[in-house]
Amino acid sequence: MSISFIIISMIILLGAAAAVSFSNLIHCALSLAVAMVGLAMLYLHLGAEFVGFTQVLVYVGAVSIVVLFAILLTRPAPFSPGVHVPWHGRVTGILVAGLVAGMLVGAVLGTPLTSHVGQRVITVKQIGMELMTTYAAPLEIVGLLLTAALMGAVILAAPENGEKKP
Amino acid sequence: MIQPLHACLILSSLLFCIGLAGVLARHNTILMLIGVELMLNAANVNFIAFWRYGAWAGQSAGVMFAIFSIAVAAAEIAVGLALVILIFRHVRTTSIDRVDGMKG
Amino acid sequence: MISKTWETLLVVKLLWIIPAIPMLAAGVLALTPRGYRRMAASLAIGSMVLAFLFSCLAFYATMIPLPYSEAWRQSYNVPWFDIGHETVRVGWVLDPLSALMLAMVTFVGTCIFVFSTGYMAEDENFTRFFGFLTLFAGAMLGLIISNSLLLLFICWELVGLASYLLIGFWFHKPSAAAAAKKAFMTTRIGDLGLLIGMVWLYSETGTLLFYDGGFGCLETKALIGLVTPAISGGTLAVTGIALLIFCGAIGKSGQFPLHVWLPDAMEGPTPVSALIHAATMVAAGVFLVGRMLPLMGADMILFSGSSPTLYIVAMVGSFTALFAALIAVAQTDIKRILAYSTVSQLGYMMMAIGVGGYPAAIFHLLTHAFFKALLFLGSGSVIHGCHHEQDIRRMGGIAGSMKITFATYAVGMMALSGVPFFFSGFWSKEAILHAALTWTPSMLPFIFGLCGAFLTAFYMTRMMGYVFFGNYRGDSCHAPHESPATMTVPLVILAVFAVLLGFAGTSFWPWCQSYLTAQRVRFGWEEFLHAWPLTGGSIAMVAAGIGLGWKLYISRPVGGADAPDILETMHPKIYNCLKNKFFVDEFYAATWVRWCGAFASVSDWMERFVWGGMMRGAAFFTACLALLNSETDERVVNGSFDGGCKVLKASSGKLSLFQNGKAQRYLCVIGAAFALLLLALEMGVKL
Amino acid sequence: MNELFSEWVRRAVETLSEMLRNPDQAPVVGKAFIVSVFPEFLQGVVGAFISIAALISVFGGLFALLTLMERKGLGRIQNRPGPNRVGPFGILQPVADGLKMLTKEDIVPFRADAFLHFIAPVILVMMSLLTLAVIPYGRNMAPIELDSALLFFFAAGACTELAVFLAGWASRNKYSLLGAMRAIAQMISYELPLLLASFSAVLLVGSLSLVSIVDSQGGFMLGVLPKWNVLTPWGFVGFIIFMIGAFAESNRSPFDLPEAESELIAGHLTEYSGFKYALFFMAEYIGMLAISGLAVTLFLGGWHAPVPFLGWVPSYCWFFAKLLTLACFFIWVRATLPRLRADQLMALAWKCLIPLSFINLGVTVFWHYSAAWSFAMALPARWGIAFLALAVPYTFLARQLGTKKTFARRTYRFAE
Repeated sequence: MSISFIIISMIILLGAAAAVSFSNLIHCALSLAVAMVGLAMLYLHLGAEFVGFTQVLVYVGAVSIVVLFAILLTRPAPFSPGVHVPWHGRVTGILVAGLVAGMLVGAVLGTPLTSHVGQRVITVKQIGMELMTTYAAPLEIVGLLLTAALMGAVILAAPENGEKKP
Repeated sequence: MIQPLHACLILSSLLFCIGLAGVLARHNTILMLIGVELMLNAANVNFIAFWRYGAWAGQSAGVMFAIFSIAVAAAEIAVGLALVILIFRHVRTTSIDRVDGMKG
Repeated sequence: MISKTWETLLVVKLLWIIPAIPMLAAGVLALTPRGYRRMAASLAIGSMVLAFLFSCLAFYATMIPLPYSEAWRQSYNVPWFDIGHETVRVGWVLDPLSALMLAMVTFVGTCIFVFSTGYMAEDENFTRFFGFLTLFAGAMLGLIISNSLLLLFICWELVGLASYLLIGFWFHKPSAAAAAKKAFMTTRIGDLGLLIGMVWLYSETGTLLFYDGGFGCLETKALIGLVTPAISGGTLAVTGIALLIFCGAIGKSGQFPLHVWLPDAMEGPTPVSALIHAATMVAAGVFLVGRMLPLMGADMILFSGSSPTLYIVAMVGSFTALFAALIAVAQTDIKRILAYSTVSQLGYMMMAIGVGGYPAAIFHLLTHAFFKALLFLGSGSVIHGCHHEQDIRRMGGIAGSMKITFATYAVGMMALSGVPFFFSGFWSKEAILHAALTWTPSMLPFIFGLCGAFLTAFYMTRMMGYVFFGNYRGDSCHAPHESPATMTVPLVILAVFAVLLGFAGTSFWPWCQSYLTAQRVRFGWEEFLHAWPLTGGSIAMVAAGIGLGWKLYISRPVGGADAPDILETMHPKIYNCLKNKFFVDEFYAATWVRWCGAFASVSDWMERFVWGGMMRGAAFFTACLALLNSETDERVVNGSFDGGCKVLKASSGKLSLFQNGKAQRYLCVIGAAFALLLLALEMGVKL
Repeated sequence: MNELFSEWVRRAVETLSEMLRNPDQAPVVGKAFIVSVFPEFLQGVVGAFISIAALISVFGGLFALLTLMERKGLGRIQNRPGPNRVGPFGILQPVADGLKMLTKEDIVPFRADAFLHFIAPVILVMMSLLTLAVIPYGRNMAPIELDSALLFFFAAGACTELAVFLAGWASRNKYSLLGAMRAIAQMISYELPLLLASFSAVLLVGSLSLVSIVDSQGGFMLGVLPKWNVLTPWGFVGFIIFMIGAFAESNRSPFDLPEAESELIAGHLTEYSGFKYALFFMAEYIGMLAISGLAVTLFLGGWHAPVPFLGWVPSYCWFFAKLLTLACFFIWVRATLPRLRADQLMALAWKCLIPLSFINLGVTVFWHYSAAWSFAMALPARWGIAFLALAVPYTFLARQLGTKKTFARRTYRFAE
């Protein structure tokens, strides 16, 4: 475990924690972007260059932008009464999450695993070959899924006929 | 000294639980989706970690899974946010508490 | 010679193109926006013309080896998919039957398509209409060429689907929607028989291919195999299969007792009626029986020369022929008369197949296709000209204002009635009657057929009298007008063929019949002269029919729109019975539908009282026990138990909070459960 | 000590003479020498810093030069002298501009999100500079040689969208937000044709590495014609699509809707002043230069010389010459074309460029497979087929773009 790993982990965890705890939704989305950049750095650190850049391209370039758009589109009307959030729900949620975290970490630490040392690299060419041979079917399915999701999202979010724009 | 694989797994566990906490404790649907994204990414970290440190040399399954997982996550967030917008149009709020039509 | 055989083979291999063209057009049209009307029409017609050209090529290819070669029937099979160790194969076959049908369907189809562009010009769903039409035509073409009962069945169902869509094309009319449903359901009853027959056939022979180089289910080997266990084991598999398949034909071709959907199908646009009744759907039933003829007649071996299957076919056909002709006499809707006439003519064809006149049946199918398409399109033109009026009592005297329609309609009417020598209907009907006369088991078909011929001539004359003669009885503000050229040109073409086609199968030069049975055609007057007494008799019947009709409806013009029919004044009871179609619909309503309803109410009653009563009894019993229990509790266990109950109630109230419709709470529980599970696992591992 | 020093001097002199003998590799040799001075564990960091310093100084200079060129060029095209007061012919104008920017008051609007307001231009400049890191500027002169360099370029480019959003949102100004939204919509839309156009080059080379893409364009056809991608049918079309995408991506005219002064004041830049504004300005120009650099790399042969007999000119000179030519092209277009309407902008991307770039990908595949053709008229046949495959869809796509859409007459209401 190197210093760079610790720094990257800190970025990821702090970003993620910020993403779920800020009260301002825009700040949450931006923190999510920070966490995603951290994750991309982690992937680079682990040698998965392609995944790292894809992570940035997809999450920072697309997902967080979409989230930001959604936040702006669903801003409650000014002067609307804020939703009263019961504190015990929040505490229960955090407690449960903490419990799961404890169990998971315990499980990880309790499992003997040997780490493969030494460099492992995967080139873009390898990935391309794999995608076109072994993983051709999943690739097609993912393509189909993305198309379907695109159309579904457009149909869902498009204002219905005659409806006033929100 | 902790093993690098263990470190990665712990990181992903913590990330997963932060996401889970977000989903459980926050009442905004968009924030819940953000939490779900974090949980998905925790899974991705595991894929990459096992690819990098696992004992199965010469296999690219981890990376491939991560790539597919990213694609699926993108689809998921698009549809999820479209649903959020749709719900917002109906109930004029993004709070999950108002969306309880499945009450028993 | 070798090269010519090779040519034929290539044509066979590429035969699938013919149905594929309209199917492709249908696919494109399904995606075409509403506005592209011109493109839709030209695409549909273009695809049909193309299919017609290819069909002509196929037709030519079947002529080459005739009549002395072995190659008169070519089939080409391809494996489709595997189930277990079985390979399901489909294929297509080119023989005189399919070639003739292909040419007929594509040609008549083209005429109808052209006519539709005029008839449907104002409809807003023009493109959709042509999409359905091409689908219909494509499915029918596929049905014709298929060399596998499975493929045939698929196309059969596609035809059914397309007819459903087309009959219900004006679905906003409740009657059209109901008619579509009725057609679909009624034919489905027959199709069920076909499906069962198909499965049975497969289990008996292990193949659904018709012709497969000696191994198909219609070839000698399979047929002998089918018949042999029947001889030894006494099973009647072959008769059963044949009759089940005939069920499908009954449904599709509107034979008694499943004829009820056909007249109702007149709710669709008129070109659809023409397509259904002339070229495609109803012909499919006759075609199926014709195609399966070897199987139909296979039980002949068992019954020393007379096949019970064919006997039933003949009887059903002849009865339908007479029955429908009788009903047609008393109808007042122009399209319904034609519909019953179609049912009657299909009965003739079935009868012909049954009595062993298979070539005559197919010849009649062809001629009928032309003149019935002509009549339907003519009636469409009349309806169009009379501003969508279908009641013949509100027409009349439009011969002057719609000259082309009148002339072509008269040709069609004479062809249908069987006016001698110059009209195709005469020759085909003559051939059928001749076959019926020579049939030994029974004279009933012949007698029925002769009566049918008389009635046909009569009701057609009646219709002509009502529609074209006398005075115009419709709305006087809107004078009838002639239809545009897109509608009249197909009429003229069809009329020409309705006349000419007869000469392809006269008794002195029976080219069509010889072609179908792959024999050399002989020219000679012997046959004609030999059958002269029969010919004379049938001509007399036709003359009598036309004469009676003329006397009743033309020489003395019909009074007014609401005046009772002359037959009605003469024999009100019989007329009424005919007018109500022998009460078949009512009979079905009173029997089948009522029984189904009764069964439903019985089930309902059982549900309510028997099962419900049991449940209530059990509940009551439980309640009694509970009362007893509570009494015991009250007396025996005191307040301490009540306290316990209260705690339970409160806790259950708490528990019910979990089911609060809030996703997060559910997720919380899931998360906690997951954590506990992990904990348990870890403990388990450590233990 | 003395020995060490003399050794150092000797090597410095050697390096210098090597640099003079082979000016093509002079920067590489120089960098290697400087790095070798430092102890082992620092060498990586030092190398990186040298590259960064070189990039920032070169592109900073280019930025200054470009602002001057733009103002002078626009001036000449509009028939006026342009800046001509500071220094001879106004060449010191950028310095004056910089001083002005630095000394201006830095205004943060009341209720603005101060941190995000501050961080937005920083991220923007950072990401723009990051994209420069993977471009090969000369033979052996890519600052980082990545296996997936192109992906890196676009990933870093994608982050600029976020920065633009930040700038718009943090200003608490509706014009800023609207401008930012417009900018993002535009950038996302045009990222697709940009990516697809560059993928045609990637497809043929079979690598995402920019270095190998440049290497594949070395050499000459028939002895004179350089093997640049732009001189193939797919490359030509791809280059045009790429350039259109590049104009939109850098928010330059005719796609400068997000900063349309007449509608949105200055878009997401409205609430920025002083040094932050200068940063935005710099990011825009560097982004423009970076994407031009990518265009040069992908389509114009990178640092390869256009004609064989000029091969002796150092490779980076060629690169920068091409880069400046493209930059001048940017300026020329800005002075020439009017701004698009928002719906035209979207229609152009989604209805014309994206389908066309897909077709272009198909043509690239055809080009790849038809390379094996060996009959006599193979080359003209390939050209003909590719030309038809591109020209026919183009005419249709372009025709349906020419909208017959009529808009209701706009009525302007003035305050009464």
